[in-house]
Amino acid sequence: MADTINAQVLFFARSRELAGVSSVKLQVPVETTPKELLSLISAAYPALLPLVDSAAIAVNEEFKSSATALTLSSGDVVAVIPPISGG
Amino acid sequence: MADTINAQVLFFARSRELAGVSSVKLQVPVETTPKELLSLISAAYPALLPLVDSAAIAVNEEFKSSATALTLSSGDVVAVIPPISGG
Amino acid sequence: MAGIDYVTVTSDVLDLAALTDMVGREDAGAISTFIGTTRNSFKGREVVRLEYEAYGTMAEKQMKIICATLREKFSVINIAIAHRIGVVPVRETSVIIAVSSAHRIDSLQAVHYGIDAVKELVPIWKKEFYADGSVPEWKENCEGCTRTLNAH
Amino acid sequence: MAGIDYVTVTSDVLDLAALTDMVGREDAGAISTFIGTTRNSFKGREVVRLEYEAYGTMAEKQMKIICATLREKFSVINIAIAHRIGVVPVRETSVIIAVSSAHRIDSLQAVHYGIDAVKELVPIWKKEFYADGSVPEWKENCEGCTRTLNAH
Repeated sequence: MADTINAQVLFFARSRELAGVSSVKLQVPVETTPKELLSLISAAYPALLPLVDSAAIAVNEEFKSSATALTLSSGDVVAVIPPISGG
Repeated sequence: MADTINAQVLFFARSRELAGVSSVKLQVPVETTPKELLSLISAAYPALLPLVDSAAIAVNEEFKSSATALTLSSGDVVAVIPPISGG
Repeated sequence: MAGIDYVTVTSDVLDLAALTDMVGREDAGAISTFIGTTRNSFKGREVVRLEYEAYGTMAEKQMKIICATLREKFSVINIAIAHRIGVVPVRETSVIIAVSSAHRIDSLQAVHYGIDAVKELVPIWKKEFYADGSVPEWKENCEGCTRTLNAH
Repeated sequence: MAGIDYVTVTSDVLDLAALTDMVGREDAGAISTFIGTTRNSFKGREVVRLEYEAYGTMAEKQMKIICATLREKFSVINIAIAHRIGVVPVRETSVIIAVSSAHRIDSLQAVHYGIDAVKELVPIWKKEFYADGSVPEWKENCEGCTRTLNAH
């Protein structure tokens, strides 16, 4: 099996409400993509399924494009970012 | 001679400084144009000559285009408006 | 609901917070403002202050015309246009335009259009005073321009 | 002279006068601001309040990126971007952008660009609460849009 790390995953706004938590630790692959991360996270939290197509992923406070190849490290923070509505 | 009226003429900013007064009464033609008014006013106040080409005329607080045919009445207020610089 | 068109030419210090509050309204999601201030230089010369003079009654009329034009062109709620006269020291405010709208693009565009219109159409003049003691100068918003003023 | 890039995400009431004064500078002739406020309705439904939530640290980082972009695109002096979180009642201010420049067009364009960028790039969310008691809703700045977010 490919290597995995224990990443901190943050949820905000609607994703926080659907997940029922603000933050969790999840085993995630070291080599992955935002799309894959969303699939994996929503497998762990099925209530998040309605957000899978509209949410973005940020890693260490940077937006990552859906198909970007990511290499994650221990201590990385992954955030599930629902569509924004500030301003 | 064409009819004339005694109009109140107002000066502002540079025109006031050059004329040395804020307001005068001048005999002006009833039928005239802003261009003609500026010539006539600068004949009465030669120090205004440097402004003849750049000043505008307002009649009763409305800008009038240079060649507009004007019909003036007793009590009308003519203003010599130097190039503006508000804002 | 009819909106406010507030215009003033005044020797008082201008109050941005008051004008912004004035144009706010329950159905406004956006307020945009423009604030003109006295700069400390003009083309390399140090400016110590500006002095403004107005044809006050005509200036306020022209401002009302600008408000009407803004309402023709943009979907705005309330409008305030305030211009100060007399001495305006460096960093102080000479003009404020504030506009509210339901959505941002309208107030943003209206304020931009509005300050351009003020600089073109409102009979107010500024005289610049310099640190080097040279003769103070009456400025022109449109130096070297083909005059379009009278087309209005 | 290096300019100020002030950014903040805060639960405090936003102070327009303070932010405007902060971006003022002796060499600035223009300050433009945008103020987003809570409207009392959205698509026909009466709104009683908004509640904002932020990914605060990332939001401030994104605001700093926006400041850098504004400096690349426009000739600006100082920039302030402030966003409020928590409850924002009707008529109160949720966001302020203030920008100063030597000449007006730069601050006018920078503020317009800036608020658009905030709405596109800054991870802040608002939930709308309605007078009719229906379920409060998380809004989207870009409902039905093709997502461009991740291109940044």
